[in-house]
Amino acid sequence: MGSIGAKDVPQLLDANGRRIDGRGLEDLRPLRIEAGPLAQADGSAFVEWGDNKVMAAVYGPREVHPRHLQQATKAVVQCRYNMAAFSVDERKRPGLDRRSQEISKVIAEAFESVIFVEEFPRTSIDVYIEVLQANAGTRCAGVVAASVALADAGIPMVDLVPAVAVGKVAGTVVLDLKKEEDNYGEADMPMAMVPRSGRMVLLQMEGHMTRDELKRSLDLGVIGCKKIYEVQKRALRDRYAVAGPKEGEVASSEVPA
Amino acid sequence: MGSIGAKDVPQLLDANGRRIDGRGLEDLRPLRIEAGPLAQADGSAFVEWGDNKVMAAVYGPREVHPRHLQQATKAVVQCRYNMAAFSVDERKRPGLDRRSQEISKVIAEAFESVIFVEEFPRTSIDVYIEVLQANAGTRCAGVVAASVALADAGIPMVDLVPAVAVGKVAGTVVLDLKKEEDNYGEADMPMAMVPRSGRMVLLQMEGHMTRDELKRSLDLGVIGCKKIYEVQKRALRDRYAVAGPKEGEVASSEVPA
Amino acid sequence: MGSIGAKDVPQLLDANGRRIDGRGLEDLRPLRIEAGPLAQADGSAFVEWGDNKVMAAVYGPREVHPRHLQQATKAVVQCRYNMAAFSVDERKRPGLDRRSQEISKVIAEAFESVIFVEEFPRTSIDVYIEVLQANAGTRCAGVVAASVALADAGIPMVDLVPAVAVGKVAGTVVLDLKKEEDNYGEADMPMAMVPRSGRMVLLQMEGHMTRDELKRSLDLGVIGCKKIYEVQKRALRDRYAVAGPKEGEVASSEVPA
Amino acid sequence: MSGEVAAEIMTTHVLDLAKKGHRLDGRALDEMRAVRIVPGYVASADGSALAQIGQTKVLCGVKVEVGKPFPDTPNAGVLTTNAELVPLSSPLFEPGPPTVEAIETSRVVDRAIRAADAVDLAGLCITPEEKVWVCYVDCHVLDHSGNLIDAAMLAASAALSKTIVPSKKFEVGEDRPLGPKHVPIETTFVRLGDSIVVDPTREEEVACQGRLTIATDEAGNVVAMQKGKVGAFSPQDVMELTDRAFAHGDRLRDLIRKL
Amino acid sequence: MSGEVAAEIMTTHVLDLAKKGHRLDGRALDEMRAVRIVPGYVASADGSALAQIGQTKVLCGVKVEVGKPFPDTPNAGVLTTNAELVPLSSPLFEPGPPTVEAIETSRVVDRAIRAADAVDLAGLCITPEEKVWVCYVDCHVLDHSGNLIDAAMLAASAALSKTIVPSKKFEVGEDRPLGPKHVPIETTFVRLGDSIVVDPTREEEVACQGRLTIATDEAGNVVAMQKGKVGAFSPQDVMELTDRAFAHGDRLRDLIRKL
Amino acid sequence: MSGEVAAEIMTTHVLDLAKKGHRLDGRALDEMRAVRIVPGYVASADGSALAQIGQTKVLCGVKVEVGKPFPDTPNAGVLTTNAELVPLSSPLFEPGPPTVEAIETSRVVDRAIRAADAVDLAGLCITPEEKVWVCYVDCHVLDHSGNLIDAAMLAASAALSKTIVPSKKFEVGEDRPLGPKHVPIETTFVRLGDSIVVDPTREEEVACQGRLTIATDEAGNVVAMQKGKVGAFSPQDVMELTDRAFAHGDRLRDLIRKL
Repeated sequence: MGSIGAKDVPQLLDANGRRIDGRGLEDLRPLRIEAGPLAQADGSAFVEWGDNKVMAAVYGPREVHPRHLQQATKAVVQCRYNMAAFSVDERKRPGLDRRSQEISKVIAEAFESVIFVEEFPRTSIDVYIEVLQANAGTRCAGVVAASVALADAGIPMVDLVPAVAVGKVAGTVVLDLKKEEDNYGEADMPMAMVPRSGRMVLLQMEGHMTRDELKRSLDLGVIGCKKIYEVQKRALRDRYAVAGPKEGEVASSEVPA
Repeated sequence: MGSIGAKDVPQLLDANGRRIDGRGLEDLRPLRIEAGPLAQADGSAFVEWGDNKVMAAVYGPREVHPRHLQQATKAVVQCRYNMAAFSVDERKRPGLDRRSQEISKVIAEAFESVIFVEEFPRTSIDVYIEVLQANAGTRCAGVVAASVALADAGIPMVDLVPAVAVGKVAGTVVLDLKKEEDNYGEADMPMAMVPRSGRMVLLQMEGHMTRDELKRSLDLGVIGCKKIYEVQKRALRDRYAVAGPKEGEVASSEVPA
Repeated sequence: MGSIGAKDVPQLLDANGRRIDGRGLEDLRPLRIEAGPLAQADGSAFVEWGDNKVMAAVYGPREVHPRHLQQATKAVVQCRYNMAAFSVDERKRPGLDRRSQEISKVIAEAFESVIFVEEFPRTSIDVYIEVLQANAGTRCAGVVAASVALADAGIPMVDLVPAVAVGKVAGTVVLDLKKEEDNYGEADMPMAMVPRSGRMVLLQMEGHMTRDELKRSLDLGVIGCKKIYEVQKRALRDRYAVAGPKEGEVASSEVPA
Repeated sequence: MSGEVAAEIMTTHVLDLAKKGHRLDGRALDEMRAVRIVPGYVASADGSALAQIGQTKVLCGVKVEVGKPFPDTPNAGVLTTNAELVPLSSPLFEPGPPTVEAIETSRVVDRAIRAADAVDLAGLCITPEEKVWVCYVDCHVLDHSGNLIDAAMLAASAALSKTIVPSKKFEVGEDRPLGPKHVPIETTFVRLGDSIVVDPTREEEVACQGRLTIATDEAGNVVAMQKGKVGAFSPQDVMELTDRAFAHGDRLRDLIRKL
Repeated sequence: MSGEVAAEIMTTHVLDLAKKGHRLDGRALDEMRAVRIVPGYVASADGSALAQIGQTKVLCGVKVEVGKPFPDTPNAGVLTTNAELVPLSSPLFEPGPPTVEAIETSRVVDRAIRAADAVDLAGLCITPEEKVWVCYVDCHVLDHSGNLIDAAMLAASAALSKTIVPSKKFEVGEDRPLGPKHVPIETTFVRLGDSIVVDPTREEEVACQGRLTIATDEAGNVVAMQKGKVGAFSPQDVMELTDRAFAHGDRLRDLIRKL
Repeated sequence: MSGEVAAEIMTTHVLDLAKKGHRLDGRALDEMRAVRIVPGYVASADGSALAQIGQTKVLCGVKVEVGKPFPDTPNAGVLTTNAELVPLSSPLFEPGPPTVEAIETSRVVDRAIRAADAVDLAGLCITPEEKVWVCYVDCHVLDHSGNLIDAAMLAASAALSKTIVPSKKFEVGEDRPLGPKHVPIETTFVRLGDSIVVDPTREEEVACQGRLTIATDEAGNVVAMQKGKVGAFSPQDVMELTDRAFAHGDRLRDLIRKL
C-alpha cells in the first residue's frame, strides 16, 4: 500500500493470470510447520511459509507478570509479536515498535477468543512470536505457528486457528500476498479463522475494496484457512507419531501449495 | 524572557500606557469558566482566558496508583499538567517534558495546601490539566480551572484558588501577560492565592525585578486574584442553579475583564 | 584499544623502559584513600588515584527495592557505577550507558563473593560508585573505594578487595594503565583480588596477550593488589584513629606509588 | 462493592437487555448517539475540530510544518497520526507512556486516512528529496464515554477538511487549503450476544464479545477494517455490517461537507 | 520503629523547637550553615567547583563544546543546566530516571542563571546559524543534607566564574574565560510554624510548611523565585524574605569573588 | 513446590555430582555438548548462522549498511553488536528493555570481535569522514539451555565468515565478502565446588560459584576475558582454563572454516 512516489512498480499479474512468483490467484505459498522445536518453552512451533520464517513459543499457564494484570476468574492471554533486527531489508531497531504492539494486541485477543481461559484463573498464558525472516504475511504466519505451539503446550482450545492474508493486486483478489504484492497491491486483509465455527477471531484490512471484492476476499480467505488447518493438524500428528511429548526431537509437516 | 538574538521586538506599551492588545496595566484578559463539561470525570471545568483554552478534570478520592505512594494519614494530591501537541506554535511532542513535570509538581503542592487531605487517608486525589490552546499564563489558567473542578467534584477545600501572572513589560509592572508580553517582557511571576488567608500557595518568578517592583507586582497579583475568584464562584453557582450535579448539562460563567 | 584510524600515537615506553608519565613498569600511580567523607551514607570512601577521582557510598543492609529482588536466605548486593557528565573529555550524557551497566554487574558480583550475605536475609546492600574525574582504571578505583566504604559501613566481609588494571603497552606488560596507555596500548586487564585467598573476584580483559604475557600480567596484578591492600587498611585505621565512627570528620591515607 | 464486581453486574445487565433488542440508553441497535462537530476549535492548530458522539469528546488538531521526506518516498509529504488517551478523559486511563489501546486507536485512524487517500501526500512535496510538508494529526481524547475510534476519525476528517497549509509562515508561497481528496469515516460495531450494535458506549465495550470497525469512503470502498476485543465474527456478519457502515458513513460525511 | 513513624517524631520535634525560636543544630533562624567552596575540583571539566553548605555537598562541572544554535536564536550560544540527584547522596533517592525533585532543582538553578544573565549567550556565538558554544552546567549531588537548590546554585556560580572556553581544543582561537557577567545566588527559606528559617536541613525540609527560594543578583534585582512544598506565604513574608535573601546573597557573592 | 525450592534442590544435586566428577547430562568435565552450525539461515541478512550447543540455539544475522563514521575514527567502519534475550527463549526472561544479562552477553561478544580484529574496520571506510559501512551483528537467542555467550559468539563468528558486503544495493561498487581477518571463539567455564566444567547448562549456571569466559584467536592470543557470577578464580585456575580454551577454540574454528 505504500507506493506513493515509488519508481519501478513491477507487473504483478501477467496476461494468463499468473502472479509474480508463478502462482495462480488462489494458490498458497509453500508452507512447512514444525511442532516442538524448542526445549525451554512449554510448547513451540516453527513455520516456514514462502520466504517467511517464524518461531512461536508458549509458556503457561503460569504466574501473571506484572501481577496487577491477574484476573480472578480466568487466565490472561498475553502476546508479544517481535521482529528480529535482521528479518527485514533495512535493519530494524530491536524492540517493539507501534506496529508490533498493535499486532501483539490483536493476536492476544484472537487467542483469548479460542482458549478455555476459565479453566486457569489467576494465571497467564504467554504467546511469543519471533519473526526471523519476513516476506509479507508475518502476523498470519505468527498466528499459525502460535496456534500449533499452544496445542503443543497442551493448552485447551476450541480449535486450532489457521490464518492467511487475502489482498487485491492489479484489480484482482488473490490469496496469500508476498512482499511485492503487499507493497504495490491495492489492498491487504489478514484474517484468522476458527474452522469449527466458521468465525473470524482476527480481521484487519487496509486498501481499497468494493463490497463485492470484500465478499470475494472473505470467501477466498476461508478456502485458504481450511488448507492451512490441514497442515497444522498434520504437524501435530507427526509430532506425536514420532515420539512422546518433548525432548529435542522435532516433527515437521509440509504441504505443497 | 527568551529574547536573545530575536529580531523584531514589538512595542509592548504605547505612549498612553496601552498594551499591545489595548488593555490597561491592571486589566485582565476576558475570562470564561464552565463548570462540569465532562461526563467521565468526578469534577471538571473548562477555562477560556484570552487565547488560552484549558480543560481540567478531577478524579478521586480513589485508590492510589502507584500503590507505594499511599499515605497512612492523608490523601495524596497528584497533578498532571499537559500540553496538547497542537496547543502551541510549533507542534509539541506528546508527553510530559521537564517544564510540564515541574509545573505539575508546584500545582500539586498548591492544591495539597488547601484540600482537607486528612479526611481521605490512603486515597489519591488526581488533578488533570490539559492545555488545548496556549497563549501565556497556562499554568494559572490550569489552577483556576482545576480549582473549580475540585469544587465540582465535591472535594472539601479551605477555599477556591484563583491564580494569575504578573509581569514587567517595557519597565512597567502589568497584570496578566499575554504571549508577546511574556516573550519580550522583563519578568514573569505566576502566583496562586488563597483569598480567605491572603497567602500564596503557588509562586514562581523569572526575570528582573527590583524590590519595589516586586512589591508592586504582589499587590497587583492580589487584585487580579480577587477578580478571578469572583468568576470562579459564579461558575459554580451557575452550575448548580441550572441543574443538580452532573449529567452532561453545562454551566458557564463569563466576566468582561 | 580504540586506536583504529587514530593519528598521533604517542611513544608509550622510552628506551630506558620509562613510561609516558615517568613510571617504571611495575609502578602504581599515586593513590590516596579517604574513609567516611559523606554524612548521609552508611559508609563511604573517596579515592584519588592518579588523575581519577571516585566517590563510593554504601547503604544497607536495608529494605530491597524493587521488592521482587528480595531473597529469602541472603542479602542481595546491588551496585550502580556511574560517571559524572563532566568526568570525561567529551561531556557524557547523564545516566547509565551499557558500559556502566556491565561494570555495575561485575562489581556487584565481585562484592557478593566476599560479603557474608547469609547474615542479612531479605535485605539489600547497595553500593554506589560515582566517577567524578576519569583517567583509565575507574572500575578498579571504584572497587577500591567501595571496599573501604563497605568496611566503613560495618558490613562483614571475608576481606577487603584491592583492584588494579594490568595491561600491555608497546609489547610490554605494565601495571596500572593511565589514559594514553589504555587508549593506545595492546591490552587491558582489570582485576580485583581477595588477598586472604589469592583468588580473583573480578577479572576482565580485552586486547591481545599470549599465554606467557597473560601469566606475567596475573603475577604483576597480584603484586599491585597487595600494595593497594595496604593503603586500604591504613585508610580504615586512620579513620578510626582520628575519631569514633561517623560525623563529618574525615580520615585519609596516602601512599606514594 | 468493588469495581470489578460492579462491572460484572453491569455487563450482565447490558447483555440481558441486548437479548430483548434493547440498549442501556434506549437506542435502537443500529442507532448512533447524537453527533456534534465544532470546526476550528483551536486557533493554534492549522486545522482542528471537536467531535462529540454522545458524551464522548475528541479534539483533533492538525499541524503542518516543513520537514524532510522519508528516503524511500522522496516526492511525498509525511503524515503522522497520533491519539492521546490522556487520564483526564477516563477513570480507566493512567499517566504513562501510550497504552496499546492508544496505539491501536491512532493506527486504525491512520490506516483509514492513508488508504482513503484523505491527504494528498504527493501534493505535499516542496522540493523532492529535501523539503516536504509534514502533517501531524493529533487526536486528544477529552471524554471517553465509548467508541473512541469513530470519534477520533470524525474529528480527524473534520479537522483535515478545514486545514490550511501555512505556506506564508514558512516562506514557501501562499496559504492554501490542504483540501482532503477523500473523507474516510469509521463505523464501529460490537457484538452483544446475538445482537450487533453500532456506536458502543463504554459499558457496551466492556460487555462486548468482539468489536469490528469498518472504514468507508464516499466512492463506495471499504478502506480499512479492524477486529478488536475477545470475540468473533462470521463472514456474513462482516458483509452485513459493511452495508450498515456505508449508511452511517454517508450520513456523517454529509455532516462534514456542510461544516 | 518504621521510617515513617521516626520521621513523624522528628517533624514534631523540629516544629516544637521552632516555636521557641530554636533549631535542631543550634542555629539562629536566619543563620546559614558553614559554607565552603573548592574551585577547580575536577580537571576534566572546563570549570568546576565543589560547594558545601554544612554537610550538603554538590559538585558542579561545566563543559563547553562546539555545537549548533537553536533555530529561533541563531546568534546565541546554548546553555543546559542539569542536576543529578544520584542515590549515592541520600538514602531517599533510588536509581532511575530523574525524579521531579531533580528536575525542579535543575530548572530553578537554570532560571536564575538565565534571568541573571550569568552566561553571556550572545558572546558564545561562533558562526551565526551554524556554530555556537554549548555550555553544559552539570550539578552532581554528593551528600544531600538539605537545601540542595542553594548548594547547586552556589556550585554552579562558582564553577562558571572559573570556566575557560576551550577554543584551542576546538580550533576556533585562543582560550578565554567564560567570564560570567552576573553572579546569581539562591537563598531558600522554609516555614516551620510561625517561624521562617533560612538554609533548611533535610529534617527541616521534611517538617516544613512551605519552602520559598529567592534568587538575587549583585545589582539589587530579584531574578527568580520558586515556592515549593505544601504550605503558603503571604506577600509580607515574601518581601521580608527578599530582604534576607539579598543579605545572604551578597555575602556569598563575596565568597565567590575571592576564590 | 515453589520454583525457588526446586532450584535449590537441583543446585545441591549438581554440586553433589560435581564432587564425584560427574555432570547431570553425563558429560566429562571438559566436554562440550554437541555443536551444530547452519550458515545462511536467514536470507534477509547479509550474513547469518544458527548455532546450536546442545539445546541452546542462537541465530545471528549480520546487516551491513552505509552510514556515517564516528567523529573520532573518520577512516573506520562502524561495528555494533547486540544480543536479544527474548522471552521466547526462556521461562526466566520477561518482556522489557534489555536486561543486564543481555547487555553483558552482547558486550563480551563485541569485545572479542573487536580485540581479535575479526572485522577489518579500516577496510569498511568508503569516503573518509563521510561514508562508511556500518556492520550490525545481531544475536537472537531462541532457546536458552545454558552458555549463551559461547553460542552467541559462535553464531556471530560463523555469520561474519559468510557475510557479503552489499555494495551493489548501495551503489558503491561490487559485492564482496566481508572476509573476517580473524575468528574469535569464546569458551566459558563454571566452578562447581572444586571442579571447573566447560560449556555449562542452565542448571550448572544456576548452581555455579563463578563463571569465566576466555576468548582466543587462531594465532594463539587470548583476546578477551570475562569473569561473571558470584565466585572466584585463582591465577592458576586462569592459566589452566586458558589452555583448555585454546583447545576448544581451535576445534570450533575448524568447524567454522569448513562451513
